[in-house]
Amino acid sequence: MSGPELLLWARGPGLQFAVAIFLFGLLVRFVELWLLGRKTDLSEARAHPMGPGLRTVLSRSVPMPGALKHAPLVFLGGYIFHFGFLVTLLFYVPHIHFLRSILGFGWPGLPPFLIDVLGLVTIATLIALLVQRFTDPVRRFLTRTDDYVAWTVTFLPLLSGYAAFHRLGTDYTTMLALHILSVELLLIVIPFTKLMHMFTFMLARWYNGAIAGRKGVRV
Amino acid sequence: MSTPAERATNAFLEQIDRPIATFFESCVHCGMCAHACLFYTETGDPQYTPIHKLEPMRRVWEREYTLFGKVKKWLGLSKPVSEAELKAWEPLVYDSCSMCGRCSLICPVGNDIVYMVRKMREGFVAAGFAPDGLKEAAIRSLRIGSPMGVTLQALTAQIGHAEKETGLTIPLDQEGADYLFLMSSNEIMQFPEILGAVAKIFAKAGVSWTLCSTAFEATNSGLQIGSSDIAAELVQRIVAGAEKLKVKTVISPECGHAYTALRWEGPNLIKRPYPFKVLHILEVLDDLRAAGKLQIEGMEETTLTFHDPCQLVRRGGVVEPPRNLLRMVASNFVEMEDPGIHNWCCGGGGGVSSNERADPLRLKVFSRKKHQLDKLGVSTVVTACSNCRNMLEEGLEHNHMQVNVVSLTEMLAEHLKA
Amino acid sequence: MANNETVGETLASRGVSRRSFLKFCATMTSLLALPPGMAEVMAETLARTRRQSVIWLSFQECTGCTESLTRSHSPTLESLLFDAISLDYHHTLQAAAGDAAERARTTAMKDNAGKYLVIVDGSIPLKDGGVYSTIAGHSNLDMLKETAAGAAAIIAVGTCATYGGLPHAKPNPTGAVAVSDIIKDKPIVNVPGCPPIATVMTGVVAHFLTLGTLPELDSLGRPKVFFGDTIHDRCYRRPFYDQGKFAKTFDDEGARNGWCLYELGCKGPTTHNACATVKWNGGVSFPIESGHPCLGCSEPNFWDAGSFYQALSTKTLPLSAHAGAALAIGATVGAAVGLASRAKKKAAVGKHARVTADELEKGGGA
Amino acid sequence: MNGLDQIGVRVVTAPDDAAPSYVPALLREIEALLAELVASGRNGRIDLRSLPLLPGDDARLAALLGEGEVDAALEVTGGTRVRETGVAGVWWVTHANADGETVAEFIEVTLVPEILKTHPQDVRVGLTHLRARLAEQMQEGESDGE
Repeated sequence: MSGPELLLWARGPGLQFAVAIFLFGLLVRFVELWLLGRKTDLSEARAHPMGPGLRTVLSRSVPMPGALKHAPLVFLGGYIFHFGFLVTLLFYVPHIHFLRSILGFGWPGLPPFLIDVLGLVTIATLIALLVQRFTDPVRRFLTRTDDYVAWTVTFLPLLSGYAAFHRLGTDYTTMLALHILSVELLLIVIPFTKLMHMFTFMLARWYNGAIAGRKGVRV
Repeated sequence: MSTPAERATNAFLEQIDRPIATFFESCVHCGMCAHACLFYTETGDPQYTPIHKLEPMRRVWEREYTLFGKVKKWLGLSKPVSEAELKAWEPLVYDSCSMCGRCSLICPVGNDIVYMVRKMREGFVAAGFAPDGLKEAAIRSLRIGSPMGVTLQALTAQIGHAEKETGLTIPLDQEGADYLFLMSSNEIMQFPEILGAVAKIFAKAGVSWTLCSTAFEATNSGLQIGSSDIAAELVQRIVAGAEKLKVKTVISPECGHAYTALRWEGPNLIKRPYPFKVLHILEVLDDLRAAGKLQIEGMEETTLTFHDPCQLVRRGGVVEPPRNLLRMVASNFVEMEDPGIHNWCCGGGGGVSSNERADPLRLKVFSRKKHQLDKLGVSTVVTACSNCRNMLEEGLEHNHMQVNVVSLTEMLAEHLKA
Repeated sequence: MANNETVGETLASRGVSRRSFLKFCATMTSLLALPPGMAEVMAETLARTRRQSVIWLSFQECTGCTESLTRSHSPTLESLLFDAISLDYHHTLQAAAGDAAERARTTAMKDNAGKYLVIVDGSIPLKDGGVYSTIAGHSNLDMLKETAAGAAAIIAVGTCATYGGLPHAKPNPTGAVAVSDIIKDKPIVNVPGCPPIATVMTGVVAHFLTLGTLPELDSLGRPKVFFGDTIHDRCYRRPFYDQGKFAKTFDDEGARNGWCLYELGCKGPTTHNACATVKWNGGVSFPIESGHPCLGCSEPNFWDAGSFYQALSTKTLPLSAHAGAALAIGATVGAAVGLASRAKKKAAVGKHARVTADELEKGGGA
Repeated sequence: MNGLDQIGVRVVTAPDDAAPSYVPALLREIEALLAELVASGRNGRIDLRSLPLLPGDDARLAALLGEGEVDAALEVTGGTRVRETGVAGVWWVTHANADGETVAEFIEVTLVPEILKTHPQDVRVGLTHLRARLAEQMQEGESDGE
């Protein structure tokens, strides 16, 4: 398959397939999770759990005191990576067009050189985090195949995007096609790996904040 | 029910709920929880990473409650939880977790890890994989009424001592009293002065209170070993006593897990709300202070700090009362590093103190507390949990440190205006 | 046919000076990115070569490619090329008609067996035995196969001959295919474009005539010298892309300022062609310079690559039907698993064995 | 419509200070070619079209090289202009098509640009023409004398 054909497939049937698998998996996971149910807490609450729950959804983005000191790379690396990934994903003009064509609305983008710098920083951070998975005792101990799969499918869009941006590797058309395909791979893999955290983290934080909040503890 | 592994799996299946599934689904193996855990920070051993302690239950969740786990099971790609695995994990679940809940605070995706540890112990105890010390404590609680085997006779003897010392009458089984005061067997056996202290304070404040002959033990071995069956039976005894005496409020004493058991788990264990309130003794004292009914004279002038019992602050929400009370009675109160809900555990919570096998590890990880106290250089540490008190004393002695451990209630009683 | 005459002789007899010749070759070195010092050598070689026999086959096409080549502002240097070749068959241009025309082709094939050049424009319909396009009773397929057999090389000009082009677009009613889909045993140069740039076509022929070889080709058989860069790489509006300045509509501030047309669907980034450097109409302009996004006409399947006016990064097919189905199936499967889990949980609660003091005393597995 | 100014189009060209000028490097190359010409008599040629020159670069280069003694205008299928620059031996050759559009532009480092010379082939053609003309004249002369 030539570059243009690959690109066409990636933008058409490939995308249809990936989005379908992604949504299917997402719904399966959410519905199966939701139906597990939860018992009502009969103890007398100090505060309504809703407020603290919502608060924790946001406040958990700030590390607990001392955490930065104990594991700087995990925290800083985590911040930089998530920030870089989201900004390059959401504020690069071609991406906005992609999202607009699906969502029906768009927003202003950032100048490409900023995206370029951020992309490179994000790639470097992701590599640092991988190295840490190999070298740090705790990370190495916890790492399973799932983590490498998740790392790889997250890294590929960044790498191929960067290569396409700079016209590196193979020709641009093929690289763009590979970039879109790598995003499709990411979409397909998300529901079946720890990458689900990108959706469930809000629920997890809410539960944590709500469970503590009804006891009057702000976590 | 047949094999231990099947019993454990069945219990996990009973326990896993939507929050647990959400937590497992959200974990990214970042390992941050290790850095919040005393047992990791003080040993550097990665097996003590909190989320790792939950692996058997996570596997049951994936295998039994998710589509993809089911597919893997069907393809023969996953194995059920084995007896060997339970045996291997038992020390991780019981010896190296004091259920302090610090990990639940650090987790960036918001997993309430200690919530899961509590539920996971249900499976281990169902399978019989629990430390002997905890089993024995639970058996004594069920059969004798107290984990340390304290009987009513022992209590009445202490009542006698306290009455003689204070010259006050200590009410027992007084129907219609406002408050029912509970004690931990640890207090009855090792720190009986607390009873006199409470009597003095309540007498001064004009509080109507009583002890109960059928419900004096506040501690809950069922919670520590992780069995809701046992915990419910123990809570039910207190509820029955409180309902018999028609009290308005039950007071949980200076004990961490007793408060969690009674205040937060109790209604869920007996599956109905209480007809009375539950307060921690510090909350009662702080209310008296606010109402001006706690008159103090003479301040404690030595530099002192407060050790926050995990179950009171992080797991219980009693953060400000001890500080309000301390400021009232001590002129040189300094906060420890990471105070309040971020405190570090004494190392003996969650049943670790009743588990002899865990003693060396517990004393090793005391290095965190030692470090905190060394940094402050105080000669007195105040706390509000008799188990913490025991653990602090043991740890300090082990490290040859000259620091006094004092109960906050007792300290207040000492400075009560005559 | 004066095929024994050299190019030099032909030109001289037509009053074309050798200076013109040298100038043509100098221009070609520049165009083909050959070492500039080669111009004199090329001119000498070309002058001594015999005129190249060329057979031009037009199949399913619109004659736009021929128009592009012949309707340039004359006299041009390109027209010199026609003096340097012997165009033995081109049914649009030749004077002969009917059997005479076809005879010209077969004669040229016989006289120059193994040496003649075949230029093809238009795609070849394969459906229903190729009945959708025939010349003198021969299907395009047969004529191509027959003519190609003795050719030295084939130059496919235009997107139809190179990739199937417009006839190949969905649903491709005639089963149109490219030359390279049929001919596998001859060197083929693809010069795509709808139409291709005249200079590019002449450049390829000049390369063959003067150097006796075909230019270096990319993976799609296109001469790298013209198709090595994308329109975007060489676009004078590229700095606006880099600065993030885009025209959003055809009549907004950005459009008037000549900003990047990416958001208006410009296919420049994925289109390999020389428009931005060689330009059109004697170097006057090219689409982007005139304010219109590149359609990507020199790339395969450009007709089917989504809207011309939708940005390159967007989807080309609707997603909602698939998404809806996926959500519905996902919800059903999720509900099935969830309900099974609930039942399993209920069963587990039912099987619950109470933990008692006696039970603990027995010791279990510890 | 009176003129282009009535069309609401305002063209802004890209800023040209984005990259450094190519001129200094080009001058170095010319210097090397000139040294080669002096040393071995070998000719050199640079295709200006193949270089990523910035707007204004050619003017800068022209200013730096200066104007020389020769400025020849040729009519060769469109105009061709051959100028010697202020640096002797460095020539600026511009080829235009019949419409006056520049189609190729070279810097030639040589004693005489090849295109100025007359090709022997053309000389032969010229000779043939001359003789034909002479023959015509003779014929005319003879007929006049009769």
